[in-house]
Amino acid sequence: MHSRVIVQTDDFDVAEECRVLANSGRCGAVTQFVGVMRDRNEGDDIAVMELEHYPGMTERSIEAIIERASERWPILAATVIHRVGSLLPGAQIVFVGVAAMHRQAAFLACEFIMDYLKSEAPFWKKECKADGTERWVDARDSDAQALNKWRLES
Amino acid sequence: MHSRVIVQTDDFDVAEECRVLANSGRCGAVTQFVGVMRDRNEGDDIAVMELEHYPGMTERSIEAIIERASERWPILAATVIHRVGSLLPGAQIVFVGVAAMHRQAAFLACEFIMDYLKSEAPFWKKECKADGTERWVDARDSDAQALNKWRLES
Amino acid sequence: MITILFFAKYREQLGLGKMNFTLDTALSVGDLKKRLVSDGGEKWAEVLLADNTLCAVNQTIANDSVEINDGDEVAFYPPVTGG
Amino acid sequence: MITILFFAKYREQLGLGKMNFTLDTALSVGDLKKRLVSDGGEKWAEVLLADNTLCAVNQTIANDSVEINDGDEVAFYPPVTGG
Repeated sequence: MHSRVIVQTDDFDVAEECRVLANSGRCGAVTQFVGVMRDRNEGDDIAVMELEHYPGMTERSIEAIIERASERWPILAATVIHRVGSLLPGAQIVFVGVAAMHRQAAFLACEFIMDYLKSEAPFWKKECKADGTERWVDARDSDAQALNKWRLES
Repeated sequence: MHSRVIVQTDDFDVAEECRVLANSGRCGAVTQFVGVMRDRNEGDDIAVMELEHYPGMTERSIEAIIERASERWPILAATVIHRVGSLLPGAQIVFVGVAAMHRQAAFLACEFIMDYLKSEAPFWKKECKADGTERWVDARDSDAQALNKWRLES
Repeated sequence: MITILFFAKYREQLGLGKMNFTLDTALSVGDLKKRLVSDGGEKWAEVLLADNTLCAVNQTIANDSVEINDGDEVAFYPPVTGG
Repeated sequence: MITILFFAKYREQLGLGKMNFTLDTALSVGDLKKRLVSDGGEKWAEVLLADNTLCAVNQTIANDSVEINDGDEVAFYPPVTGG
């Protein structure tokens, strides 16, 4: 199983990432998730989002999540790219891609990695509202609850 | 809900499809599946795959599958591109992309569309083995079984 | 007159992708299969009477009881294997 | 000496992203929090004693009982919100 974990300010090219994953030996299925910055949150227009992370620990925690996914499903490769810095509405924030021989493993591992990334990887978002005020985004209960489906199945 | 269904011989650009989906109003999540041609099947080396379809009915049946997905989950847009004609190992065969406000709907709808496409959309694959012989690919029980998870939940 | 289409393995087995057929009377899908088999013989029976042969009338999946009307497009095909 | 890091809202609340701290004796994470709060006061209590404050020692999540050794990197941060 081959994994790539990257934290960067630059945007990423979904087609290029797909090509790399599809080249994993015997790959028949590539599942990809892209998180996109929305221009509204909790009723407010958001102008800019600032993303902060914990260099080193972020990459380690994502590697550990991929490792757990690969123990549960037969996956060939996984790539996670997460952007940090200033992002505008419509920007790509995060990429999670998984290659597998068959689609079900690719779908489940991709969703698993994304769910745990949301709850464990040390990133924080600050929203700059259109009116100029700033606020740190609060963690959402729905993200904690999303992990339940993986616990019940294990 | 905006849907695009395309059957074509040409390859497709995953990054461009992702951009179109991410531009759906209020989109926060894009989930994408890409089916890739493998160079082995049932123990044989495969040199070329020929994909045939039923023009008209193929597009209609995929539109109907997307419609059913949009009745079950709050999705903003869905794109399905399926290639036909001659494909070589490593080639992209099919693209299923779904945009939604939140990731769970995007994941579920994408997998649902792919599962039903496999069982309902009139496409047929013929493999040309490395030794020159040809065979039509048989439908797989596992694809029929994949639909059970959607029936149980409904 | 109706149009009858055959796809994939069936097209190859019959050596025929498309044919016209004149409806002299109302027919169901099941009736049509019997007529085609009685006209065509063994090779046609193998295709049309196989357990897993699928039929679509005007591009909608149809079972043996579906009525066929003049001008309809009828297709016979094996289980699908796309994706 | 250990390094202590603060992230996101906590970094802003304390006006501090990184500090060094000399270990004169063995300390657990819980002990360290108490020491920092007793040195720093109310503002530090708000950050370090909040129910949902997370701690990592050498980039691994740590609860209050985890022992801190000389040279360790200790981080305090609020619930994560990436993705």
